[in-house]
Amino acid sequence: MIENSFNRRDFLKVLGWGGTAVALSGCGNTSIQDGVETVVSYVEPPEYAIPGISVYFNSTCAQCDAGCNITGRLREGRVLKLEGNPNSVINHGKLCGLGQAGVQAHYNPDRVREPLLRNGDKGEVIAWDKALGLINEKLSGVKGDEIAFLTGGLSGHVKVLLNNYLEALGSKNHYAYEAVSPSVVRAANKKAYGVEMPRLRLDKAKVVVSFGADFLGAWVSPVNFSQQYAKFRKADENGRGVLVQIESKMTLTGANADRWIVIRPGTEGILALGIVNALGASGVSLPADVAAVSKAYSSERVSKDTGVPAEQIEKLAALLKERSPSLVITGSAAEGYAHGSQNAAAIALLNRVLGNIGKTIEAPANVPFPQVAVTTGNRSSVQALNDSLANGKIKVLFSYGTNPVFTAPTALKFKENLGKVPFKIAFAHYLDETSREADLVLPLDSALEDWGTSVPEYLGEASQLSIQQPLMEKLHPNTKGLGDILLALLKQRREKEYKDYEDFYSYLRSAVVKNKSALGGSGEDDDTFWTNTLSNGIVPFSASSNNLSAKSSAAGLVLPPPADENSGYPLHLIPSVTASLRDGRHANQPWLQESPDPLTTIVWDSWVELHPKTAAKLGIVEGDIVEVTSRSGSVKAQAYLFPGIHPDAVSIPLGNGHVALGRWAKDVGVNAFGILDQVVDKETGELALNETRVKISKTGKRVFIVKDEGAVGGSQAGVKIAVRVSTDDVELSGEV
Amino acid sequence: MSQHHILALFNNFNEAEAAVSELRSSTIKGFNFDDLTMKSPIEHPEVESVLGERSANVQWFTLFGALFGGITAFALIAGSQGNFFSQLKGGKPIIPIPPDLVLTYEMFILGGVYITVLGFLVCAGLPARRSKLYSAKVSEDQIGLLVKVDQAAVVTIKSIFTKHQALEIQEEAGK
Amino acid sequence: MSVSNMLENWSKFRHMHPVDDKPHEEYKWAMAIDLDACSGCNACSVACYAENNLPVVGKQKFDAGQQMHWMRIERYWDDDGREFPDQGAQFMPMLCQQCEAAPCETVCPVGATNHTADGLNSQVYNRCIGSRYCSANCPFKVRYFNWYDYPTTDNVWPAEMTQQLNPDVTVRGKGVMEKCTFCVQRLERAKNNARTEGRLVHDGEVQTACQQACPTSAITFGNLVEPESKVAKKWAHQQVELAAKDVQAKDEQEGGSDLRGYRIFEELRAYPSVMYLERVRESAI
Amino acid sequence: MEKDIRESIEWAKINGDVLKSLESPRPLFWVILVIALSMFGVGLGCEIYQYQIGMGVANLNNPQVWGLYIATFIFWIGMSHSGTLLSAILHLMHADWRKPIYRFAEAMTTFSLMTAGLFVMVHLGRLWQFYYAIPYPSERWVWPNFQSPLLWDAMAIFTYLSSSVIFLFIGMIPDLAICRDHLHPGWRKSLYTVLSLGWEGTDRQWRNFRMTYLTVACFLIPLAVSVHSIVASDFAMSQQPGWHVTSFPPYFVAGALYSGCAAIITLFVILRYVFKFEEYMTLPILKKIVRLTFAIAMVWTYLNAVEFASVWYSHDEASKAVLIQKATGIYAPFWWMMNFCGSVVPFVMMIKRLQTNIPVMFAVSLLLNLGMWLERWMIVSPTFSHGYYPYLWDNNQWPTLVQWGIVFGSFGWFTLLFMGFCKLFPSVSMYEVKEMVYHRSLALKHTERNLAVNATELAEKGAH
Repeated sequence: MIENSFNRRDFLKVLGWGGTAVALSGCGNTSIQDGVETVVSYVEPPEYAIPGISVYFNSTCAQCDAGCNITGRLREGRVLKLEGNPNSVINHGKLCGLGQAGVQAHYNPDRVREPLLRNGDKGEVIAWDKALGLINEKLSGVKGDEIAFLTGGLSGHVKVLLNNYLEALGSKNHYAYEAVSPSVVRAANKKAYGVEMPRLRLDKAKVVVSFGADFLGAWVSPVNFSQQYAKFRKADENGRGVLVQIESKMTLTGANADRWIVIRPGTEGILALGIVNALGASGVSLPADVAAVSKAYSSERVSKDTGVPAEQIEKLAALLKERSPSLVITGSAAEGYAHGSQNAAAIALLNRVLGNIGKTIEAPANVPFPQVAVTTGNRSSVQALNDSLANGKIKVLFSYGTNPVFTAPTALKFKENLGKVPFKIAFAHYLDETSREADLVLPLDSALEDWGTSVPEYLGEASQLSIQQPLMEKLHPNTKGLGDILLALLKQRREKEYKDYEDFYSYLRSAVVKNKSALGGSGEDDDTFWTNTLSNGIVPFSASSNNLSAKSSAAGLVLPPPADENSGYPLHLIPSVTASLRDGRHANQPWLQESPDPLTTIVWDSWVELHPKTAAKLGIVEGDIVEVTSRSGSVKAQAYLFPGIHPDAVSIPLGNGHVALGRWAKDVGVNAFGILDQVVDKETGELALNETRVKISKTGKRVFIVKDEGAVGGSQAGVKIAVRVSTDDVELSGEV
Repeated sequence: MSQHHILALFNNFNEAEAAVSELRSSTIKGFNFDDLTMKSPIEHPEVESVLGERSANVQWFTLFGALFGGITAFALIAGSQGNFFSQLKGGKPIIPIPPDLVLTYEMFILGGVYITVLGFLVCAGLPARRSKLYSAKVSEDQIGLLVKVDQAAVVTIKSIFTKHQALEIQEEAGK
Repeated sequence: MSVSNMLENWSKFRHMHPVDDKPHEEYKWAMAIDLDACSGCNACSVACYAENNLPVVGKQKFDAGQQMHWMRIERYWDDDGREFPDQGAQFMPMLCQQCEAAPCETVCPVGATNHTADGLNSQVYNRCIGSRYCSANCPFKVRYFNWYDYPTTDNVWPAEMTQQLNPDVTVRGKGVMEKCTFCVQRLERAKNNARTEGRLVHDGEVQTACQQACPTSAITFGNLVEPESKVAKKWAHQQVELAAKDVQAKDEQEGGSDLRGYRIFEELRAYPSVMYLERVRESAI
Repeated sequence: MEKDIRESIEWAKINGDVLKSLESPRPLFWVILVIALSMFGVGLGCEIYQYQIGMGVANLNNPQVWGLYIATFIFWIGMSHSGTLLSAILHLMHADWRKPIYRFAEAMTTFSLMTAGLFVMVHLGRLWQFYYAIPYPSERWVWPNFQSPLLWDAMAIFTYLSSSVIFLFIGMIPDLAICRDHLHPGWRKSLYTVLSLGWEGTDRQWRNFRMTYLTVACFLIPLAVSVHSIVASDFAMSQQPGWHVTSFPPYFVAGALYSGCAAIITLFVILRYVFKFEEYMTLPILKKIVRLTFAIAMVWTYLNAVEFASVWYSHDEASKAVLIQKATGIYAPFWWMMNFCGSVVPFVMMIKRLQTNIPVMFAVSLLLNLGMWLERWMIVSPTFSHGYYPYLWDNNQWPTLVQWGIVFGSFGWFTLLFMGFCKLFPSVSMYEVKEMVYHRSLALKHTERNLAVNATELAEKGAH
């Protein structure tokens, strides 16, 4: 390696440790054999593989951005079940339903198995070398800024290779797109606390006030938060924590709140300032700038605007004053408006006033290696990309891990614009709506067959590099890991820098091993360190946590008055992100389709949530097929009368309504993304998910809703089944 | 001395009865009253008064059958339960009395019925080979009297029958 | 010979489980589910599908009420006609309660469902003839019948999906009854390991799939016979007695108890092995 | 009042008439046979389909794990009780009017039991493993669960079926002999020759015959009662609301006799016409059955009321809820229909003129049985749809055509067996009709003589 002509910095960049002090160790030469060992092969069974006895391998869950560490249970070389990795600081051995379903992503019969080249409407199987050659060929003579890469949130060494490849192509167009990411909140947090996602200490808080953050369901890192929640609920020295959820449509978290406060859509910020004001009135000292803003928000006015009773506000303020520390969380419900940033800012003020910053809002551990750190996806990126597509700037488009044709609002005409790109390459697990449009589809290994590293998007107790390793042999011989593909593509460009790495595995190994001293492996020899790394599945970074700045300021905070009643489109559409389906990429995993939605118990379909009052007004009963029409389109779905929603709002879950993807997803339900209006948050330019206004009309059809709950719905009919007790009537102390 | 079978058919029960009672009262050499069999299309309980008590022992079979059925039932059921530990039922002992009694009861009846019927076949001598002399008339509306007598008595018997308006007399020489 | 055996051990055979003395020797598996911790996220249910080879029946059969979720999360609203559910919903993870005096056991004509020595309500698939009497007599309706032959039904376990099936658990065919087993395959494995090491399974050594997945650790599972086990402590602290002769003593005292532990349908005296802890709601807000 | 039967009937004629029924019934017989056959075909088809695909095609589900199969099973069991009633109970009570009609009643017992047996099979999820329910010794010491009411059922039905078959056969031996003696040679004759076991009507045979018949009759009565009590305990022994009722066994027995008698009326009418039995199945006899039926109807009505009352005044909320559900829920139409057919319709039988009006009684008997079938359904299904556990309350489960098809087919199967029997064996007991005629004529002579004597005495008095 010494004779490598390119200098050390480049070398670090190649391996992904660029930008920081790294102590490189001498490079032990690598062999694929090491790699194969961790895959149970039965030609020569390794001694640990005893038929009938399970073996466990650690890896990383790829089902959502939380990146929980998982342990796969193997028998006879087949991965059977995913459990949480007990040593993980993220999920401490726990795993959510979505994560459990990872095996179904792996064994899914609808995966792409061969490289496919478009020929008319059909995809023709071609060989890998041909495919890669074709890419090279298509790229020749294309200017760098005519090449774009569309991905989801990305981190770890795949991201490193990707960026290096882009650089090799001389392109800066990396668009990271996540349809339901909390991007506005991140921006607001950055402003308020100096970090995009501070570490939230629910376990420390006595009161948690969440403005529509579904942290138990689908928000940021649910499993981690759920565990904190359990601690928070325990009647320990802090006493049993109190959860107040403020939102217009009940989320799973809302369903678990001690007090669920329904609020007029979009007025979260106003309520926040109202509470600030009430706090001030109750004797909490307010900083001048805050007081200046909040004084205008008397409980009466706020109650008028938000529809939250004044005494409720007083009560909440009293509780917050009395029980400290508390924690106020801004969630998707609050951010999803044209004034989402202001909402978030106003809510952030509460934490400042209550002095939670530093107590329950802590600095997250930081990632010493920016190259591998997370590139979070957002919604504005796809708009940006869409613009350049629209005016034909892009000649070659790579897409991976995201499905804009499905998730982008139809208003964007993304699909049409995509058509303008001469050559589109999709790295795909399934033929989803986007990869169907591609000219070249490259089949990827499943997350349980592939090598990789990643950095969790939400860093709790510590920052770490999560190792993703194959849990079993490939199911399909002709799929490849994204890393391998990128490596191959890079070799087309930068032969000499990458020639030492026969494949992504060897690349990864040397990358990790070479940096072992910085990764806490100094002293160990390469093989030991690497083996330990693989068996742990986690490489903790030496955690130097970056510090918070409590600089959230009320200066220039203006909140618009509540949205006026729009006669043409009287109702707010609140697309709900469910814990299992999220943005719909996992819709083809039958366990997720068949596990009932926690709040409605509906399966295998989409539905329109209506408050019984609203339904009565419109003469709608459960099971009516209703047409929900926005300015941008309309969908037809079954109506479900749902008490946990504001009467001025309707809600449709996201994730279903695929026209492709696979046998279990195709033609199930409707796609609510489609009818979203292209309204963006003024500050960040993020699509405002809750800004769409709709009207509802009956189609006259009616169906039996397929759901788990029985004829009497959510009633216990006077039978003592699930019992609830008030804190007054129960002795929690001393519980084991 | 060779035996003769004689079957006389009578129009109605009264004539037959009269014939029987005469046969009984008069002592005829070479004729044993027990060799007289009456064949009738329906059952005549009154016949006993003239034929005298003749045995019918079905009821003993019945008694035995019922008891046998019941006892075996309980022994088998409770016994098998005792030998089948895995069949522990929460909230119940391994040998629960009431259910076993129900089955015992059923088997009691089952045994009773079966053995009774067996008894019937034994006592009534069924299935039987068809006897020498038989007339389909018997299963219609006539009463038949079948006697087994010595050569010597044949004439007397016949005369008695004819005296009582026997419609038809069949005779068959046996050995 | 069976009869002599019967007469010799008569008293043993008349022993009434569980109300007579010492119903369990080494193990009594039991559960405690904290409804205040349960967030209704469904992770347990999916974990159960993964662990126990439960078939995904699809929309049409789900509509027909033929779904097979051994662990189902029920969602209840307040019945008092309030406009908004301002104290949230109530979630109830419902699984086979492994009753000590199970109504299902006595009625099975072929003895396919029995009571095991460690207090499980076992279901012998091979023995089941599908009379469905057990389900008919189950107060909780937590028994699930194979109305179709799922292994051969389209899109239940197509192609590679079969490789995910857990080899420790039978794949049930047409016409047999099935239900939650407390992950008996895991229990057996743990017991065997312990036996080879000449000890008892110690607390926490074995987890049920649902318990293992539960992100809020709402499910506690363990051996009730061992007084130091977490589950035994919980039961003890909540003063819930497994085979309470008539009703739980703590419910007798006037004013009721201020403890959270309860069992569903206590009055039917099936003695469930699953204790629930009431969901708590803050009165100050 | 006219006579149950003409004493002056020639015995030979009795033989003749009945034997004719074996050879030349009215053409309607064949029509019925064909219809029955096709009905059975339908049922068979449905069963084969269900066997292949699984019970799911019957649209049973959780909680509705039992459906029409069990309901119809009880119905057929109930139907069987009439035979015993007529042949055993009335026999012990020396009600000789039963003689012309008890034979087909017994046949009905046998065949409806066979039909009921079918439903046990049809209901099983793994029909091919049904033999697990039979207590046969195996090297693994595996036995069925003797605690299960279903097993008691199996046992009771087996006992009942075999006993009634035997009873039917024994009672038929003299008649078989008649057939043997009076039919033209052919397969039938040889069949009867075998079956009649060489019966010749000797005094010895008759003596034991009487004893046996009497004893078996005595056994059959408690047996019949126990059988339906056990069927009742399938429900009463369970824990489910609406089933756990103490008064179920008598209630079921009454219901059983009720539907049985109704069925007898139906078949009485049919046989009377099809086999030209006007001479023997006379209107006065019909009148007697009708009155008997009415009495039983009232008993059933009473027990029905008792059940409702005991549920209503108990504090078992769950059972109460089920009862209310029955009267108001989706099953309400059927439930009210059942009460109407079971308790109101029978009052038609109080009207003297109509008691012997064949079309009316035919219709009534059909209605009664409809009511009784509904009763069974209303016992089974509502409890499932409204059990203890509210989350599992289910109101849109409905039997599919497969279920209905099999129920429908069972009637075909029964008719097939029954009509077949009547064509093959004397469905009127010849020897007993003879006895009836004989004893009645004796009685008649006796009374006439007395009258004569009195007359002369009076005359003498007058002379003085």
